[in-house]
Parts: sequence; structure tokens; C-alpha cells
Amino acid sequence: MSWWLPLKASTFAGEIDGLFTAVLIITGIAFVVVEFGLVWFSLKYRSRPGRAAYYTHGNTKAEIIWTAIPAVTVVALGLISNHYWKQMKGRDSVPADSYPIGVHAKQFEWQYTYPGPDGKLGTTDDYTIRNQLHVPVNRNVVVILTSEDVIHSFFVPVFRVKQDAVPGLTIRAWFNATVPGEYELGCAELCGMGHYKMRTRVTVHTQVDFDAWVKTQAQGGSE
Amino acid sequence: MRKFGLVLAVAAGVVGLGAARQSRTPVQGGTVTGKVKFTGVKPAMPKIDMSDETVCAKKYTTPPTDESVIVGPAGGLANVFVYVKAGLPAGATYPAPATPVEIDQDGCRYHPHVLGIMVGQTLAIKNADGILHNIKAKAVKNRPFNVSQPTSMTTPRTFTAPEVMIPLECNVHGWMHAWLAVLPHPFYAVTGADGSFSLKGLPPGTYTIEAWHEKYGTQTATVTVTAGPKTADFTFTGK
Amino acid sequence: MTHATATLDQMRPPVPAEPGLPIYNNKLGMWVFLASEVMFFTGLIGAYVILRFGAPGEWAKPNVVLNVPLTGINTFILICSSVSMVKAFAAISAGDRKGLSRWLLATILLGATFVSVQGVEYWKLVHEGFTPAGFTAGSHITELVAQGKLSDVTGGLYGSTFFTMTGFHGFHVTCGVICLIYVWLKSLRGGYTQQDYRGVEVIGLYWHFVDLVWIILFTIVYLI
Amino acid sequence: MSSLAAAAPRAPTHHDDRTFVQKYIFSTDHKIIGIQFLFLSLLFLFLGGVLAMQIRWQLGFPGQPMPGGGILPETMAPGGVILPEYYIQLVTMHGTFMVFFAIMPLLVGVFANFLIPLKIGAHDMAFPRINMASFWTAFLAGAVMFASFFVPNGAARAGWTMYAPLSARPDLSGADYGQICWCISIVLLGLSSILGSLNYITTIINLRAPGMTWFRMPLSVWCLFVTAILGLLALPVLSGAAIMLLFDQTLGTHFFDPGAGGQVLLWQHLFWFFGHPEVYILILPGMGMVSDIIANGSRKPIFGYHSMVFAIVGIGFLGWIVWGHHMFMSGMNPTLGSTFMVTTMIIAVPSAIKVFNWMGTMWRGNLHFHVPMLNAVGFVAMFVIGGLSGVFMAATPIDMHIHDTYFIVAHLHYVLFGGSLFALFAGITYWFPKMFGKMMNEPIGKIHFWLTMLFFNLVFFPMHILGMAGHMRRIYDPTQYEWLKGYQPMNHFITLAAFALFATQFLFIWNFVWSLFKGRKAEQNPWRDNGLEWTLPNPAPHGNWEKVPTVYRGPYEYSLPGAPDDWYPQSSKLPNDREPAPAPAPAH
Repeated sequence: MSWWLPLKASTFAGEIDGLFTAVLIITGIAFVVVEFGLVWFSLKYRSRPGRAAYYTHGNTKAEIIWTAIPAVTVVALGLISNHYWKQMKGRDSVPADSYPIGVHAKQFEWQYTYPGPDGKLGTTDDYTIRNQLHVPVNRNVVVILTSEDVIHSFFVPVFRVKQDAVPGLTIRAWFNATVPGEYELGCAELCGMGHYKMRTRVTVHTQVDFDAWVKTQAQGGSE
Repeated sequence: MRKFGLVLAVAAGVVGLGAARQSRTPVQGGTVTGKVKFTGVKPAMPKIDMSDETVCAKKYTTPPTDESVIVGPAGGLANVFVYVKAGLPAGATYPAPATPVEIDQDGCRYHPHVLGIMVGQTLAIKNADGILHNIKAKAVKNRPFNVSQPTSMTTPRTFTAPEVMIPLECNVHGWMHAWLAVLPHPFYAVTGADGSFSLKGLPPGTYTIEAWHEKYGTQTATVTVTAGPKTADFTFTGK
Repeated sequence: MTHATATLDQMRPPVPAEPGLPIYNNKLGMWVFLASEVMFFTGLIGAYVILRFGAPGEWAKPNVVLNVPLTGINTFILICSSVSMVKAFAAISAGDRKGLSRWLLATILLGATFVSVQGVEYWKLVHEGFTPAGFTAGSHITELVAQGKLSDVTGGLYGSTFFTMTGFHGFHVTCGVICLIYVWLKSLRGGYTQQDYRGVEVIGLYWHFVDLVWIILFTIVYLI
Repeated sequence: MSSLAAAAPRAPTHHDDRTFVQKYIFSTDHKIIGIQFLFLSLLFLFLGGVLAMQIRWQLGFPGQPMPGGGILPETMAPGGVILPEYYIQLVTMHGTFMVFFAIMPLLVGVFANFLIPLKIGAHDMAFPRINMASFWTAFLAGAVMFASFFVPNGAARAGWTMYAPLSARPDLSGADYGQICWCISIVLLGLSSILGSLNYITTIINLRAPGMTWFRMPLSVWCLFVTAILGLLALPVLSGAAIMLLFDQTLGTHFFDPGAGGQVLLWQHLFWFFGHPEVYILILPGMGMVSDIIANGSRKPIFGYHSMVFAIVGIGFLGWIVWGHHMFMSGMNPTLGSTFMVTTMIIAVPSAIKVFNWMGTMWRGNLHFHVPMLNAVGFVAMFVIGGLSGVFMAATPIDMHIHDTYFIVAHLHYVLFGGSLFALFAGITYWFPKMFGKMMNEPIGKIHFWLTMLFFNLVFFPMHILGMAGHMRRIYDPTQYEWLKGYQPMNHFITLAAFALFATQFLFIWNFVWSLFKGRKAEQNPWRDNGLEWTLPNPAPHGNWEKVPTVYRGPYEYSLPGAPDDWYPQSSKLPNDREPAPAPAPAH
């Protein structure tokens, strides 16, 4: 158990964690100012015999200050976020050279279709595996999400990537895994009684391992 | 086009027993036995990828294969549901037996794959795997249900209307399928590996007997039963 | 109200009170209620627009499934009922109680005719195989599909949106007719005078609103 | 008592000929309807709490039989072990009961009904009978929703957001009658809320006492006014969507059926177009009451009355254009993600203004920490955390990681529990004497506040950590995942803290019920508040005033220089106060 964000295992993770920390600092400052202010005012101005309240209806200058500062801060945050958002999810953000994997979500399991040795989906050498996502390291991977029945959500915490799979739509989401290892994927959108069981083992291979794995799969060899 | 091979070997010998009384526990009476044969190309059953479900995978030495078409060594077709479709004396009622019919989920597969149950009889759905299975019964005449079993437990269900073939499936394991028939009478049987079946205790009369298979459809045969054995064979042909 | 704010003239905002809007409570309440009705129909019509533009196939052409001439006449009937409502309102504001009752009755009859025509249209459509769930197999509608005049793909949506929108409008017209009957009976008992005809004005507002919604619905569902 | 109390208010002399049924069951008195809403909603609040405890049990002790679970039927919890579909029913119904049948009626049904006529100086609501119909429709809606637990196949189970197609197809969710009950109940609740809102809007516009100009209205009435407008315009859209969902379930229509051309995202757009104004309906009345109570507790006029009003109206407008931030990851067009992110960022500003103004009110005040004031300051402290955690979600890249995780659950509970519920504890304690003529017990109130504050934070702050770790929402058994097994001790801790939080609420229940019968008799103006409602005896009589009072000043004239006391009622005339202008001549 860690008190911070999970392992940074994709190119997104660095940017998202950085933004997270920035927002944490800004909101942290606001948090301390307000909570400390409340406690301090409560102690300093608590009622004592002979104490009288200061009769005032407000101060326009103060109002302007604490409207402008939050406004500028949040709009700045908005623009920075938008910059990353366009990179990660923008209309044409999926890099052209991405390795395509067809992900078909259905009630309570994921079907992963791999392009096979020829690297192209939709050819005869594709093969489908249940609940196992194998990706090469340091390569852009695009996940082509379809759903058979209800809304599911493709979510790998260590890659910081999440995208709903909506029945009737084909949605593409890309990421680039950077740390080889074995991780887990869970469905993040309530999809029925087996929602909690839609677990996928995510394996990030080095390029060599990945090619070997593809070869074994192509010959119909099992795991 | 599936070709129907309707081979009907009806033994002529009919041994009458006596007037069939209306509703009585059929102790003796005619029996219909037979064999369901399979001709043609035996389809190769795809392997089931249970690698992610270790609890089930380790229950198999050889990788499990799909169970939709199982042909025995002698060419007998298993998992064929044979039952009396029509011809029972009108108004005859058969009390549902108290003992529940069991269907077990062991090794991420349904045991049995095809089964019959009487209206009002309890179906005891057992979960020997101890992992989550959900049972979705896509019934039409009966109330459909979709219940889950997260651990080893038994869920009882009963059915109110006769319905031949309610598909049962588990959504957590897409390959798990079973077929349940609900009948108002006890005259049904599922063929074993050798493709043989026997319907016992039939009061004399002419009956249409139907053989149902999940992939090759249904075939019917009419059999007149007096007392003593009758035979009715079926042959399904793979394309 | 036992504690009615003492007001000299019913048709003015209550006195003594800080001046709000120069319209009396019932009318303001109806205007606010109509705002919520606008949002309700906006929700339904918005869904219709999105579903129609996002429809996978080609939307049904006017007058293929729906009988436009019949509903054209029906629309005319509803417009006439609005006219008769205005007449009723004009009559009572001039103090003519008998005129009010007569015009209210005319409005009720026209409104009831509209609803019954729509009911008959529904019955005929369902009979022809056009239901909220889409086109029922083996019916007259599917023959139209066979003849290529109608695309089957959007049949489900066409049925769903048509019946939901026009059905709810019909429901609102029915409620309007019931309220009109109440107002009509009260007018027979002399419930409305030249000084106080709030009920007539309020139900008139509702009626014109329902008529306006139908004009929009008629255009976007039947004509385009 | 100060010499300035208005002339001793005489009970209205007219003879009250209403029967018990007319007076208390089918009452048209806005105060009785408010109290009816109070009892109904507190019941549903308790029910929502019980559902929450079952959820926490399953998360804290996955798969173990729940104590007392034996009473549940086999289809929900065989042998006390909660089944996955029952868990999702719990999650769905906890959200539905709390949002629609506890917090919303408590804030809008109770305090709008009770406070608006009293605070603006009116005899009653503009349409008393419609007001009664609004309560009984809400009662019916609550009954239908509660009955949905007992229909075959159990209650609705697609989350309180009821996303299609899971909610539209019984074969996928396993619930058929339950989903239908949910839709019917929500349509009824929509109708009840619309009837209520049109009443509140008409009353506030036309029935304000002479002299009560728009900018002399207390902020609680301003909040209730904007809330009524939000409710009036948002609920019909939800009713329309629920009707479409109901038809999809029953008539076989295809609004949300992707197979036949229906659009799955249509439900999310319609729901959240209603959803976001709804969450402002759930917080604005709380903000209003807290503004009144903090001004009273600080014995000092509210800081920046006009900017507070602009902030409330600003929240009212902006609330309509931010709904897309619930759908960043839903497959919606990403460019919409950018626009909704900017509008969501901007909507943080009015809330910030309000928080700083509350602090400004306390600055150099003469703070009396009675129980309502304690809860109000608790509201501000917790609402700030909820508001700030909202900024994380508004930043879309961060939302990619924390959407549909426990970070969201933490955020919504900080604003709903930490926000609205603390404001409700303050409001109920503050106006209890006006409702029942008795005071609630002060020491028990304080103990309850501090314990609730402690356990509330122990339950919901760790959920931020779970959310950052990626712990998904609505997960029946998190130990299925290796990386969540590590967080199970935290789930365990949260469950124990949640049980303690639930137990603490019995203090409030006991205090509430005990004070109803044996509470100390409340004096005329226990909080020395300037509001018009305190010029009436406790409990306020039917019809409130014999003659509508005249208002000469704003509601927050505390510590007025030169006044003999540190409070000065709105309806007390000072020598240099001018009489309000007489009503204009008849219009037509």
C-alpha cells in the first residue's frame, strides 16, 4: 500500500503525476489558508465579555482579490490541462505507428485480439485471448475498444489510461508502456454483477520477449 | 443445408399390457429405448482458454474443449435430449418429484451439459469451483433470471411452465453453456457417450418422441407403445 | 384561503406586499409551470433530434408511414380551439358570461376531437404494424419496407420517438381538456365575473402553450 | 429580554375550525408540510445510512456473513453473505435514497417550505393545496422506491446514475420490476419537485412583505430561490429521460438500444444535464442556511452580501453548462472535454467567493459557538476540501486516472455529507425551536458535532488515497485484484470508522426525539436573530402573522452602531427609516 499514485509505467504517468502534484500544491495552499484561517478566527474572535463585533458590510477590494486570484489560477490550470488532454485524448492524438490491439468488452470478461506476426488487425493470423493484455515496452499501443452489451471501462492504473467501451461505438485509446512487468487492469464502469471480476493480467514485455510471445501464439501454443 | 437422416427402425412387436389407467405412478408399462447415431464429418471442437482462471485450469490434465458436439467411440451422439413431445393421455398429471435435479459448475463447466427437469421440481445449482459464476437462464415461457454465486453455494430455482430448451450461460466465463428442458411429465432422457437413451414407464399409446441436439436441431419419431421394450433410433448428420 | 392576503382586486398581485411582478399569483404560477413544461418537451425533442441525426439509416420520409393530411386537419382543429379559447377570454373580459361558457364548450369539443383523432390515428398505425417498438414483422408496414419506400434500420427509433413525443403531447392535451371542463362547469355556475376571471386566463395560457408545442411537434415529426 | 422585541405577538384570534386530519395529515400550512417532509426525509436518511453500513461491511469484510444478515432473503444474502447483485442494489439504492429522498427533500422540501413564507413575511405559500400535493407525491415516490426492494428480482441495480443499456435491459442487469419501480418513482419525484419549485418561485416573487426588497432578502431565501429555479428546469429533463428509460424497459422502444440505432450516450447527456444542476440543488440551500447562521453566530453582518448574491446566481447559471465533466471518459467527443473542463474550472470561482466571504464574516466578529454555528463552520471547513478535490477532477488528464474511482466517492461525500448534512444539522438545530417550540440539547449537540467531524474525516479522507491508487468504484470484492489486496487494511479501517460514524448519528436522533417531548421551552428569540420568523411565537401559528409585517432593513444588521443590542430585527423601525412605497395602482 502506498500513500501516493501507483507506479509510473507509461509516458502519460509522468505528465499526469506532475499535473496532479501541481494541483495538489495549489489546492494545498488554499486548503491551509482557509482551514488555518477558520481556526485562527475562531480562536481570536471568540466571544468574550465586553467584546463587540466590527460592523462592516464587506470590502469590495477584498472581493475583487479573491475572485481574481482563483479565476486566474483555475483558468491557467485549465489551459495546462487542455494541452495534455489534446495530446492524450485529442481527436487525432493516436500516433500513426501504434501497435493495434482489438479489445472487445463483454459482460464480465475482456477479449483481446492481437494482430499476429503481420502486425495488422483483421488479417487471418490474428488470435484472441481472454483477459490477458500483452504489450511491447516503449512502443505506442492503440487499443480499439468495442463492447458487446453494456458500458465497460478499460482502466490500467499504472498506465494512467482509462477509456469507456460503449456498445455501438468503436473508440481508440493509446498509451505507451515504459516499464516491463506484470500489472492488472480492471473495469471502471459498473457493468452488472460481475463488474468486480473483470480483471485482466497486463504483461509488458521487452521487444524481444514480445516477438517470441507473438511467434508462440501464432503457432497456437498456449501461454 | 443440414440433411435430415430420418431412420426410423420401429420394431413391429407390440405387446399390449391392459387398459392404461389415468394417473398412476408408472411402475411398469412400456419403455422406449434407442440409440442416436452420428454420421458425417465430426467437427473439431475448439480448445477453451482457461489460462486466466487458474482454479479451473488446474482441474484439467488435457486442455478442455468445447462440449457442443461429443461423438462417442461407436459413433453415438452424446448430449441429445430425447423426450415425449405428444401423445400422453390428456389430463394426465405427474407430480414433480421432491428430489432436486442438480447442475454443478465444476472446472468452469456445467455438469451435466444438457438436462431435463419437471415443472415445479427444484433445480439445485451448485458451485463447486468456489469462484464467481453467474447463471443466466434466457427463458421465454418461464421467468428469465440472472443470479450470481460468488463462492461455493447452492441456489435453488423452480420453473412454472414447460419449455424445451432454456439456454443457461455464465457471463464471467463466456464458453460456459448448458441446456435445460422443463417438462410436465417425467418421460425424458439425455443420451450418454454411447448415444443410448431409454424412456421408462410409458402408458400404452402412440407418442411422438423428439430428439433435440443443440447444434443439429431436432428430429421426431412416432412410436406406439404397448408394454415391453420399443426402440426408436435417430441419426444426426454433421455437415 | 382562510388567510387570503386582503386584496381589493383579485386580478392584481396580492397587497400588501413588496411589488414583485405585476401579474397575479395564479398567472405567475402558470408561467413558471410552463417553463418546466418547456424543459420537459425540450428534453424529448432534443433526444429526437440527436437520435434522428445519429440514426444509422435513412429516416422515414413524410407521409410514408404517417398520414399527414389527416393530422393536418387535426392541427387545424387544435388551432381553432386556440382561437375559441381567445374568444372565451375576450367574452368574459367584456363581462359576457354566456359567451364565455359557449366558447369554452367549443374549445372543449375541439380539443376532445383532436385527442380522439390522434387516438384513432394511433390505433390505425399500431394496426398497420407501426408500434413504439418499431415495425412488427409481417404487417403492412413491412411491405412498405419491402417496396423500398422505408428503411427498416431506423424503424425502431422512428416508432419510439414518434409515440413518446406525440403520446405525451396527447396526454397534456387530455389534461387540458379535463381542466377546461372544470372551468366550463364553474363558468356555468357563474364562477367568473368581469372582475375575477383568473381561471379562464390561466387555463388559456396552458392551452396556447399546448397548441404551440403541437405546432412544433407537427412540423418536426410529420412534415420534415 | 431586550426592549426591542416587537410588540408581544398575539396569537391570531380567529377560530381554527380545521379537523386533526386537515391540520396535520392533509395540511395546507407550509410549516406543517415542512415538518412532514422533515420526518419523511429523516426516515429515508436513516435508511440510506443502513444501506451504507451494509456496503461498508462487504468492503471491510469481503464475503463474510454480515451480522444481522440472516433476515435478508436467500436471493440477496444467503446465510448473511451479500451477493454481488445485492451489493449493486445497495450501491444504487444508497445513492438514490440519499440524493433524491433524503438530502434533496431535507434541504428543499423542509427548509424551503418552512422558511420561505416566514422569512419573507407571507401568510403562507402562494398555492397551499399544490404545496400539499407536492408532499404527498414525494411520499408516494418514496413508497414506490422503497417497495422496489421487495419486488421479484430485487431493486434497481445500475448505480444511482442508472446508465443505459445496463439499466434498460433486464437480461443484462437481472432486475426487471426493480428498474421499472425506479423510473416510476423518479418521475413522481420530478412532478413533486416541480410542483414545489413553482410554489417557492411564485411566493418569493409576489408575496414578499412590504419593504422586503430583493436585496433585503436573507441569503437563505436567495439560495432557495435559485435552487427552486434549478429544480424547476432540471427535474423535467430527468423525468423525460426516466420516461424514455421506462419505455425502453416496458414498451420495447429503442432510445438507448445501440442495436436498433439508439444512442447509449444520450442517457448520460440527459442524466447529467439534470445531474449537475441537481448537485447544486443539493448544496445551495445548505450554503444559504450557513450564511444566515454564520452571520448570526458572528454577531456581524454577512461579509459582501451583494457578491454572495452574485455568487449564488452565478452558480445557478454556470451549473447548466458544466455537465460534461461527468463524461470526460465516456466516449464523448474529446473537444467537448476541453470546453467542459474550462466551464468546470470557472464554476469553482463562485464557490471560492462564498468561502472567503464566510471567513470574512467571522473576521473580527464576536463568535458565539452555539451548535448551529459549530456545524456551520464545520460545513465551511469540509465543503472547502470537497470543492478543492473537485479541481483535481476538472483537470481532464488527472480525471483520466481518478474517474470512477474512490477519489470521486471521497469528493462527493465531502460536499454532500461534509457539506449538506452539516448544514442540515445546523439548520435543524437552529429552527427546531421555531418548528416545535423547544430547544435541542446543547451539550449533546456539541458532542455529536465533534464526533461526527472526527469520524467523517476518518471515513472519507482515506478514500482519496484509495482513489489515487486506482481503486475502482462499486467493486463488490476488491481482493480480486493483487494491487488492491494491499489496500484492504485501509478498506477495513474505513469500515470500522463508518460504523462509528453511524453510531454517532444516534446521538442526533436521540437529541432530536428527546427534545421533541422534553426539550427546554424555547424563548421568543433564542438565537437573537434578525429574521422575520423570530417575531412570531414558537411554534409559529397557522397563517403566521395577523397582519403582514413591514420591513425596514436587511437581515444581517448585527452590532448596528448606536443600537441598544447587538441585533436589530428587520421589522423594527428606527427613527430615520422610511416607510416602503405603497403598492402601485391596479394594473388593468
